[in-house]
Amino acid sequence: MLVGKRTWIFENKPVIISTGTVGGPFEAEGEIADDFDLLHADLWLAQDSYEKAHKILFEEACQKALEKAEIQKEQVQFLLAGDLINQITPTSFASRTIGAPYFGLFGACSTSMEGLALGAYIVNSNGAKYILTGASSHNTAVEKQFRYPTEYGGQKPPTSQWTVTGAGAALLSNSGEGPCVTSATIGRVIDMGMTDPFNMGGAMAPAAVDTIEAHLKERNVDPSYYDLIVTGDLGKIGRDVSLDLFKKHGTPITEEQFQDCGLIIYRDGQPVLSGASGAGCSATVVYGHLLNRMKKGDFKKMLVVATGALLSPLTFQQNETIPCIAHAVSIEYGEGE
Amino acid sequence: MSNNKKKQLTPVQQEYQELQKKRETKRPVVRNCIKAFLVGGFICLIGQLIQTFYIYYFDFTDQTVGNPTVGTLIFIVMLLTGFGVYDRIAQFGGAGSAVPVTGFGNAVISAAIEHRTEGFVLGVGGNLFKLAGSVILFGVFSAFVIVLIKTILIQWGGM
Amino acid sequence: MIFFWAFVVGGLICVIGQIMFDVFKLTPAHTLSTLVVVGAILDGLGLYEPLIDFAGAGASVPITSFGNSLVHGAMQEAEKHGLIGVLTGIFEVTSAGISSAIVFGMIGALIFKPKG
Amino acid sequence: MFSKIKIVKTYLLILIAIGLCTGCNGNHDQTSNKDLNNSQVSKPISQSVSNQVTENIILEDEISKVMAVNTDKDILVAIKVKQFDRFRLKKIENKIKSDMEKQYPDYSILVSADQKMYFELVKLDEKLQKNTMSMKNLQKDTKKIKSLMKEQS
Repeated sequence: MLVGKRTWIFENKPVIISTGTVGGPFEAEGEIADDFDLLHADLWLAQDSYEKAHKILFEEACQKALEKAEIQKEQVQFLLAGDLINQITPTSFASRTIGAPYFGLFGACSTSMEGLALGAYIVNSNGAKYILTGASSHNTAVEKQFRYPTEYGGQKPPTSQWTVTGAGAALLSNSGEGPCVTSATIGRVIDMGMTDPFNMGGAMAPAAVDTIEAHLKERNVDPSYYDLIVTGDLGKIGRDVSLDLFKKHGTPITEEQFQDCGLIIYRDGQPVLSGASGAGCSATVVYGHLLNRMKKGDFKKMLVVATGALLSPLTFQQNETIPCIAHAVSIEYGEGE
Repeated sequence: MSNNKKKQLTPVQQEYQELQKKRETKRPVVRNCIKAFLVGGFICLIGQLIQTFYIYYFDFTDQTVGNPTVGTLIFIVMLLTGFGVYDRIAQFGGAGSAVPVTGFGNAVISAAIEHRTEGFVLGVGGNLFKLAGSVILFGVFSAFVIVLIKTILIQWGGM
Repeated sequence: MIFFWAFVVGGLICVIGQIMFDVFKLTPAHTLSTLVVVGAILDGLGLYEPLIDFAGAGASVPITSFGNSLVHGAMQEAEKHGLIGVLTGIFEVTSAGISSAIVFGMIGALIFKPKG
Repeated sequence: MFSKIKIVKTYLLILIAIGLCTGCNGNHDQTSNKDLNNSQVSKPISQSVSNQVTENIILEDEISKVMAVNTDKDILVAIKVKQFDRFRLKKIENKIKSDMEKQYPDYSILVSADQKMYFELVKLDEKLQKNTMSMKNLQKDTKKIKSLMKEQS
């Protein structure tokens, strides 16, 4: 049901019945390594290219999610997923293996919540019984495309972020045990004229703030309704700027309540500069760490706001600015059941 | 150019950028410069050592020693790039490792290694000068213009 | 003595590069292209060769010397063959840097994989 | 696939190593062994001219070290220029050369601040002092040095 201009309320409460998360060697050293279903010690995943490794990451995340729910892949009605690589080939190639009807999504690093929102909408309106959704990224495959060759010596400024090697997938169903998807707000493309591709957090913060404020307004709830409002990959700078913006707009969101996946995934001392980023960042942290905590009862309601910077190396070279987007999905557990 | 860009921004965008700037982690320019000085100086020192070595033990003079020195440095860089060390040095040294000829070598070799998966002809061949090509282009073109002017001045200006 | 000055002059040229990175926010490609052009201009004015005499590898290892030797090669040929030499002489002196980068690039691609 | 790459890898490394060793060592050995055979030398070769040259040049402000060797036709002079005068290296070389040409019109003169020249002349000088050198060999060596210095990069 649509409320306001761009918020869906899912009155049938689609359930996330299982999730799968896969990470790389760098994530294995991180803060939330225990929350991954599978960790790889080899960045290549025994493949002969990073792009193939990327594909395997997503395949494995989907398999894990299906295994845990004891669902066969033939039972999945739709697969909604995407990544950052040109023409989202890793995801499409992984879908070839899975074989389910497939929607390829591109929302840069906001793909995880774009998929979850659409999936929840389809399940909510009885369009499907089982939907698999997810997102993935691979550090070196993404670096190769968006930045420089991995072995090239380019100094990264302190504003830059570290692309996560990881994939997260969630299986949505109209019935079952697990956290429910209760609402979603679709983001607008916001462009504040930022041009520095090494400062994504600063560029994406306004999009996150815009979506969060629209969500609260249209759903007509106070920020304190949520135990946790978590952004995808704003990093340190983007989070600070967002808090400034909330203060300026008079939105009462507290610092403890406002977290960022890009700051959760790695340990202090890992050389990630401003934090983590990538489509796999919000997917792995939300579907792994945060849902685990939710099931443990650490908190009951959270709003996940995945943020994406919709640039390409080409647009950057043509001196275009960086348009950004953010999609918000609320996940609730343990009430009303 | 940056002024031009500023003019096209809407007031909202300008206001946001001001706000964002306050939170943006500043680049530690002085510290980076000191690191660049040390790393760059060290690479040149190694270059000088190699140069003196070649002059002393082989038949090279100050005039001719440049080629083998550059060749040796680039060989060393190939190893450092291949073993994944040079990008670490670069994160520390910044321009200190990019400006010496070793940075040029690293740009070529890293592109070659990276695009190997696309095959030797289209991948390695097509991308070898992806990063270093602009250096060659502008070096050659500016040299052409400068020498052209100089030659014309000498020939017709009677300099 | 020459070792000391090689270190200092080489280091200072890199500091100029770092300032172009950090203060003017140029990409590495823009910075290096600019430095090459500067090297070529300095040699056109006859200023780069004395710097090499002074600092040895401190001036000949940074990429600026690439511009310098491009001009040098072209100039030598131009003196011998006139205007046509400008074209034919450009790579006369610099072939080492480019050819060794190509050769070692190929060898690197044969033996190494990107480590990430 | 992997084992093939490894084999190629080792072959390449060996090839490179061999190439580096042979390519460079060849020249080196030839030059140093030659003199040992012809060590039956009779009388010392007069170096009075070069001694005189050395004394004169060292008086110049910009010069820190001089090494000179002469035959009956050639004078070879290697100079070391003080660090801050190295900016004017070419001018200093030319000045000393033209001064000497006036002073010793009968000789062909080579003046250079090149490090290689200095190293070579030091070696020659040692041999001359030990008196293990014939005129023929000296001429051969000077000829070699002269051609080396003519080479451009």
